[in-house]
Amino acid sequence: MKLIYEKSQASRRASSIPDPGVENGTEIPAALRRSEPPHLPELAEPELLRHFTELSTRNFGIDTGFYPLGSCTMKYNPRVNERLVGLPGFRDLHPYQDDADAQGALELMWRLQEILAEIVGLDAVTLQPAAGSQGELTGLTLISAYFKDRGEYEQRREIVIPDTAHGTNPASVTMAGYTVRKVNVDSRGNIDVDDLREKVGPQTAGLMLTNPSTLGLFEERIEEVASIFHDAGALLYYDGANLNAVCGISRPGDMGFDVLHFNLHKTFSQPHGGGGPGAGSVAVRDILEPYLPAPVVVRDGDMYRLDHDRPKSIGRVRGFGGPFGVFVRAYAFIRMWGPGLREMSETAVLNANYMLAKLRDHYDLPYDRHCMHEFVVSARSLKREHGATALDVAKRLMDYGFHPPTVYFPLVVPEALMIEPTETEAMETLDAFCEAMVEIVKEAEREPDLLKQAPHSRPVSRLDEAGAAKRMVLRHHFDED
Amino acid sequence: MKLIYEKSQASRRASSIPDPGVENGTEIPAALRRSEPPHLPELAEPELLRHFTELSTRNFGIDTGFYPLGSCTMKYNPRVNERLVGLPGFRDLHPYQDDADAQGALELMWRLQEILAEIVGLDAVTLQPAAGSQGELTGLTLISAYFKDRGEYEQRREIVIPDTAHGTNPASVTMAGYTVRKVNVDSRGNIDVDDLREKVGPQTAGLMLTNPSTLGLFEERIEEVASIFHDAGALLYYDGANLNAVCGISRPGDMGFDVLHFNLHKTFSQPHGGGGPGAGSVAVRDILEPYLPAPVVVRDGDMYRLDHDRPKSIGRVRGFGGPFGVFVRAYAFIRMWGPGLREMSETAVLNANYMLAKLRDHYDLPYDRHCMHEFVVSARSLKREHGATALDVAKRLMDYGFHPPTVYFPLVVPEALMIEPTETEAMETLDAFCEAMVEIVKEAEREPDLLKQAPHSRPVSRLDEAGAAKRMVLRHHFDED
Amino acid sequence: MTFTSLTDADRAAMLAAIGVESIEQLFDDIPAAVRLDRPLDIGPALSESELYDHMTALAARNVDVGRELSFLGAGMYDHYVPAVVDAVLQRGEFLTAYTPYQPEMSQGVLQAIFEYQTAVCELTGMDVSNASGYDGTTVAADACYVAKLATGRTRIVVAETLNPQVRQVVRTFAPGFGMEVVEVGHHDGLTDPEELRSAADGAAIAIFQQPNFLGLLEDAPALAEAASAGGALATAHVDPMSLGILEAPGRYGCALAIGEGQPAGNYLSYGGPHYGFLAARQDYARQLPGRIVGETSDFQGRRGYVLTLQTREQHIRREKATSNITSNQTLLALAGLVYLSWLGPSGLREVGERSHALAEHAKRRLGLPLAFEHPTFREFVVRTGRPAREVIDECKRRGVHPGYPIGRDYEGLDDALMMAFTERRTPEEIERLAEALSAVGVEVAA
Amino acid sequence: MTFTSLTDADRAAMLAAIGVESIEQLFDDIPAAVRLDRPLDIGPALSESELYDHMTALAARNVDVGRELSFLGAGMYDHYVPAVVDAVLQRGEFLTAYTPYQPEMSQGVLQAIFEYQTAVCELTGMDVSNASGYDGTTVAADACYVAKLATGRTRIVVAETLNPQVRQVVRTFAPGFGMEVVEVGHHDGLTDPEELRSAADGAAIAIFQQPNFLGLLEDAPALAEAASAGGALATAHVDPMSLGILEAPGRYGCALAIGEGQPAGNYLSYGGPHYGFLAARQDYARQLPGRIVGETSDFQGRRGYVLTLQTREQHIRREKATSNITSNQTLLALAGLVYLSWLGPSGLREVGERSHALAEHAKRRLGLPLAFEHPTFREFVVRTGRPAREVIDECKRRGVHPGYPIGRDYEGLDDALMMAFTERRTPEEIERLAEALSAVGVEVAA
Ligand SMILES: Cc1ncc(COP(=O)(O)O)c(C=O)c1O
Ligand SMILES: Cc1ncc(COP(=O)(O)O)c(C=O)c1O
Repeated sequence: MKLIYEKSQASRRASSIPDPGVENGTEIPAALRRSEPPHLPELAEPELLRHFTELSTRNFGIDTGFYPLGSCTMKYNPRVNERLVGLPGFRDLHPYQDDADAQGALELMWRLQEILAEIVGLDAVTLQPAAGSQGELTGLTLISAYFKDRGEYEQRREIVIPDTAHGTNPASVTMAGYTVRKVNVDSRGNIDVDDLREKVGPQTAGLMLTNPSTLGLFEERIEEVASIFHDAGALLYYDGANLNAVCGISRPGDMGFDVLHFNLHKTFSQPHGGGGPGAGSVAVRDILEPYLPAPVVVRDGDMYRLDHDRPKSIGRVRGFGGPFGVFVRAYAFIRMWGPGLREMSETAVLNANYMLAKLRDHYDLPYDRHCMHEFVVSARSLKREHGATALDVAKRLMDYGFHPPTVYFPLVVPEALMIEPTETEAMETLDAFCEAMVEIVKEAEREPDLLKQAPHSRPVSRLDEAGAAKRMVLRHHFDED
Repeated sequence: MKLIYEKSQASRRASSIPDPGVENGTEIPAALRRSEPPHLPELAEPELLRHFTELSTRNFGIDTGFYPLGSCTMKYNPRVNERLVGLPGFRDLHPYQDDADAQGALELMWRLQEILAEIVGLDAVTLQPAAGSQGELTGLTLISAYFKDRGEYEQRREIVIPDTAHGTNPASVTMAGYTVRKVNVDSRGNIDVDDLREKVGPQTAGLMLTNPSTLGLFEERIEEVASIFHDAGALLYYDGANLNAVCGISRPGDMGFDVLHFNLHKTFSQPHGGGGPGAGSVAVRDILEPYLPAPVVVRDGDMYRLDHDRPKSIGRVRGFGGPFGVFVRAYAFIRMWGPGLREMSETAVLNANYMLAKLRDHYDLPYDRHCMHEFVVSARSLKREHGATALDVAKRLMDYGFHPPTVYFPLVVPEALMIEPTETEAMETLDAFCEAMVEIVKEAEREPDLLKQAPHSRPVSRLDEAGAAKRMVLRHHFDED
Repeated sequence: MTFTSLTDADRAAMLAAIGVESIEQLFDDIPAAVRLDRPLDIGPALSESELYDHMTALAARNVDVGRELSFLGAGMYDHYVPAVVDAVLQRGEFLTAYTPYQPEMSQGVLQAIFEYQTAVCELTGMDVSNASGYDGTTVAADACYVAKLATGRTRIVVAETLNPQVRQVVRTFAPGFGMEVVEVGHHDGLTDPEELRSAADGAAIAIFQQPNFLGLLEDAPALAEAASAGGALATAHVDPMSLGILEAPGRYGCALAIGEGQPAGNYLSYGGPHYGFLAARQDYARQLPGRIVGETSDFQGRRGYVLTLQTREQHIRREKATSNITSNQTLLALAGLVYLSWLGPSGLREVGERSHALAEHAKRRLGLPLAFEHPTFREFVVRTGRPAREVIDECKRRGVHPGYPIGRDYEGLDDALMMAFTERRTPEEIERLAEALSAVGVEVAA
Repeated sequence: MTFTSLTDADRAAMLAAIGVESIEQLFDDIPAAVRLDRPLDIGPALSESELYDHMTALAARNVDVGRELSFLGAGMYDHYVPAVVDAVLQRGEFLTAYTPYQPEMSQGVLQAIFEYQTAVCELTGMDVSNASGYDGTTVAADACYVAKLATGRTRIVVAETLNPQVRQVVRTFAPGFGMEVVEVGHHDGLTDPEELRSAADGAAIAIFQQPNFLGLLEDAPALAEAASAGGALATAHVDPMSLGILEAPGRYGCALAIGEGQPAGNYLSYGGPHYGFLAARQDYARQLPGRIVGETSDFQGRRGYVLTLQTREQHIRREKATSNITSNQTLLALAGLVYLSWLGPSGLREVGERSHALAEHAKRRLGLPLAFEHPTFREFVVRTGRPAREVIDECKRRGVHPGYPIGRDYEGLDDALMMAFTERRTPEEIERLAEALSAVGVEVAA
């Protein structure tokens, strides 16, 4: 398919701009003026819309079908949320509007803060961070502020992270100026507590943990883990990416975590838009509250306001109060479920266990336990016996009309396929997916090339990723004209 | 693909309905209560949206590609119109709202009436009719009222219609209680004026004419035609389906027509929605104004109101003031063009003539003239020489990614292909379509089965229309349960 | 703001290909005398943002149901339209397609219409439905034409309790159809089956409404029996939102069922566009106007859908056609299908039950004299003791539109208001209604 | 309102297949002490229509730019977002997809990002752009990290005329990066190239803004030269809407160009979500954070697009990663692409010119003393002679928000207002502004 630039033709355009009918001489010094216009697309609106419509048909979303991308919680995106976010009172509100004239927005944010705190059992929330990984960086920066305040910052330079952690955890640790201390996972997929004891000490600032872990397993000795850190004077950070497993069932604050980020876009259903937006709101125990980024939304009687006066604040982590549109959707989503959020998590967990039951005899199962909202199987035997990798399985699933699961993550499981159905999928869909997975095993035996050459039904066949990194063609180049 | 009913499962649902928390005993007599619930679909919202998303991918719209369906004016539908029609002040306005609290809607309708009258050079407009064919019925009913008032109704029982007329014209004539009198078309595609003179007389109530005609040709002797009718005391009805050719260029009122319908959904760009909605607003010369359907929108000083007090009115033809949402879009469309509407028509005509020039040597050309906004070619030679019909050409065009033109209409041209590009298509698109048309001729010579078996690239191959009429399966039947 | 692609270079190339010098020349066939020699006087062209500002200013001068507490109904109801309806309708493949003449290009919309036809048949208990009529008024005229074809008779009988607009449309077109209209008056708000029986004897069709325009439940089975006794086509004009709790017309002997689709999935939109539905017993399938979709198969035997029974239609039969609908209301009917699928059978029942319960609650709460003491569905007429027009004007100043001044359509009801209740209303809002009425001197219960 | 499909029958069948009795059992791994033994206290579940009513009530308590005449800017601008942007974004295939890890499933979004990267490069005159950053503040922190990697140095220099929020975010993260921040003050609203030169000598990066936060045009080429003279990465924070008329940073020697995407195709949305853009000279491609899309080919040699340079990223390199972005702002960047495509080069230029012309018109019309006598783009600071807070409050009572109280961020400007003008404003509105100011005692020209 052609690039939009390849469809352009000089002096076509879609836009028309109002003519204010005022004097239009420019006051801009010649030296600062643009010397050559940018090559932006030039098309009339009909061709513009056709281009993007056609592009969309080459993309697969939740609306297209099952999208069991592990760790990403690809649940249905309620369409009412799009309606709400488009209300002019939200959509067209300037972020510098006076608080008195933004009471609806502030109340919504305040309520969301309260609700989020209740869901995780912590004391205070900042909505500012833009995504999970920024939430991590924010959380770690809060930990730094806390230890700085206590004079322990120079001493506590390590953050403990299990092998199973998502890549953003260690990356955030580095960017926050800490050192990663790895801890092993035991044979049940839990943190190896013996190993842990050796690694925690006065040098430890904290733990970063996803619970349930990226293996989809609940950390069975979480209370013990928590006390090891707390006893050492360190803090616990909870990576909330897997919160969809435990809403209304178990709260990180009650597990002993001191700070966490939500991925509002996962648990509370944001349209992921091909990569984002998200929101990485951070909740903290009271001891960390003074350090939260400013401003936070506070309530004074019947009025809501942005509180900028936070002397111990770490400062801003993003513009304004955060990605407000994401809050509108998350708040709406939560209000539709109400306390039924528990049922949401139960259903997500039921769906995952059902799939696990159907697949356990056909793929390798690294840890034989009930899973939470997702699970990891391995294509190790398949690779050994038939040369078909997790990637081949993933690509072949496309031909069955499914988006592949997450592959090759977590790293502790070779040839990992990480499957997360979410609560919004019907049993028939899970059945059909599992049947395809089983069928693919048979295909691997019978006709491995079917997998190796897959996909066969997409607009393109398998793409050369290594080649792309070598070629480094990262933008369209225009013929000199 | 499965029907939505085939995806249903008892006790699933998408909706949730507020519980008012009031006493909920029913006051409805048992004898009137529903005995068995209807089989409506039962799905959760995710599956609901997926079903319709998937269905949509099996459909082709203007957004998908070129749609040169002659007589239908399939132009681009500006997306701003969808935004405007969704403004709560329009969308959620109850039609029985007091005039004083519906001033915006009434002003819009009044302005649209004025604009439409100006575009066609007539005196008054009713927006009530729901579509072109209802506009025709309305217009003919107005003619009846006029002649009844003059005591000539019993005498004037015939409406003259050329062979080229759209099917709704004769059908409307019958439903309005008149008899169709056919008039021939001459070798240039005009009405045969000699034939006409013989057919017009004291029994004649009027003429129904599309100009440009369905052949895409302007009636060259329109002034003469008009005087023949007016001299006989009869009226002229203009079928406005082809107005896209002449906006700002030539006005039906100036041509001598007394009454006409617009197809607002064609000329002024409504999303056709797989069949509708439309609007068949009717404009009249002053002599017919007293008979217009009530209510009409009138302006009193600064206020607008619905005038119900029209003693000579033929009555209502549809509920309320007409399809208001269509007016919003039509008004918006016209305001964006402004007097540039002339350029709109010029471009439509240029596009059509360009295609005609590219195709004239490859298909039979029944009338060798410049066309207006559309033109008709014939596959007669193709059929004779290679057995490939207009229908085969149409189906084969699908494989090239185009919606076929209108086929087998007008009836006066055998194996007709009626092509209307509209003003919103780019030259490259016209080129690609014409190349496909030419290529198909070659395919017909080389490998006629390619055409006969077409389409090859759609979700279904050629469908058995005759079989459908025989089988008469017009709804899904549920297994008794 | 325009939507064309042609550049000057394109235009020049195209004119050259055509072999003319200027666009003007393409219009040579138009006689000089009928050419317009000045620009259209329709205001200057607007850019999109100017248009948006202009239109929002117009919209702001309308008081929509979000800006006042409204109990208006009278045929158009403020049921909630879920966002998923818009999501489906805004899919360009549906939105910007036309009538599915070419079925291979249009399986999406064809299957959707087939599903819609099924839903209408299920709601009404009928065998066949068309793909939509224009609205709830025009389908009544359509039904009359069906009856004429089916019975060869010419008399149309309508109950006075049938929506006045529907009756007006029937009256407009009846003469052209060669038919005449007879009206059967109401007694205390209801139609008397025996009066209907005699009026309908020898008639082509008899149309009544359930619930009727006054909000009352007619003895519909008795009316259907009375109507058909003398060979007329018994036709019920029904409210789709009632059909989760009220019996389907097909179950009490109607030949045809018609109605206004707006309450089921369409916005109020100041009266349109909406869809009308028209369903019939199998016997009348070949007389129905409008598009009809049928199942068939392709070369490979795969199931598919096409427009069918086209020998009824104008493009085939021309002056002999029994169907004169080309553009219809498919997009709105699709909204209806999505909405009904969203509701499902239990949702439809709940909307009915809850609207009914709120209406009954309001009757009790207001305690005003009812104009008619009969069971109702979600709308009823009360007497206010003051001219309704004044009550409305004064309540509106308090942000409440208390209902429809039914005296507009029926004698002796000048002090009456017809109030409608949907599932969107709440007990608190009914309290506000009571307060507003009381504030303007209407004697509501304390 | 929930969005699950499971019926009781489904649940039973599934539990049986798993081999447990109850859902409870699936949670056996969770220690009793950390289980929640009560329902969440977060308010009752709402149906869609109740939610809609609740949310519209909240929205109604916000005064959006459609409800008052607003001259607020300060980084977020009320340019018109055309409807076609929404139409594209609401396509479910875009809206509900995630990061295109599986390129064969995601050619649509991948190609769109490639097109977006191209547009950003064209606007900024750079060689490479990422697929989006979170917003205009975080891309500045990203740029600092790039600079650290590229130069091995730790000093960050920011102009005081850089948006205060941007500076705050840089300050928040700099310590974690192991970097320190130095600020270069302004003189009469502008940054002095010579001061910048000395501050930037030996620094990793120097960031200035064009037009600067005060709306003024800096001598950007001089600043870029001064910044890079000592080896720092000269980084311009630019407004995309200015780049139709102002020179591209790549043309005056910047190493990096960053900015806030909101003005180009995103709604104001009370501050987010929006997109930040980050573009660089080719040299820094391998240090850029964020997703980057590159061209490649499939088995058959057909062109296609994939996420590339992934060895920068956290999921590969973990603690050694130079990019720590997973979820980004693709949907908003897509909005930017659609908007910029809608504008085209001439539209972009016109928006710039006309916004500028209106601002100049307003300067003349108001005749108020300018806080800084330098050329501006579409925003300028005037002195009102009264505390800005009071002027704002009183103007707002007249339906006009006259601008941003810049004294919040800069000393000595407590009586100043910063006023922004986009192509949506009109001379009539500027007249209203003048009237409102005059009515509250600000001495505007007559
Ligand atoms: C376990 C885990 N942690 C952290 C993240 C980072 O979140 P985000 O993508 O919102 O930055 C993700 C998702 O990508 C994740 O799956
Ligand atoms: C020439 C002509 N006349 C009349 C009509 C009828 O218009 P409508 O489809 O709006 O009823 C059409 C379109 O179908 C047409 O093409």
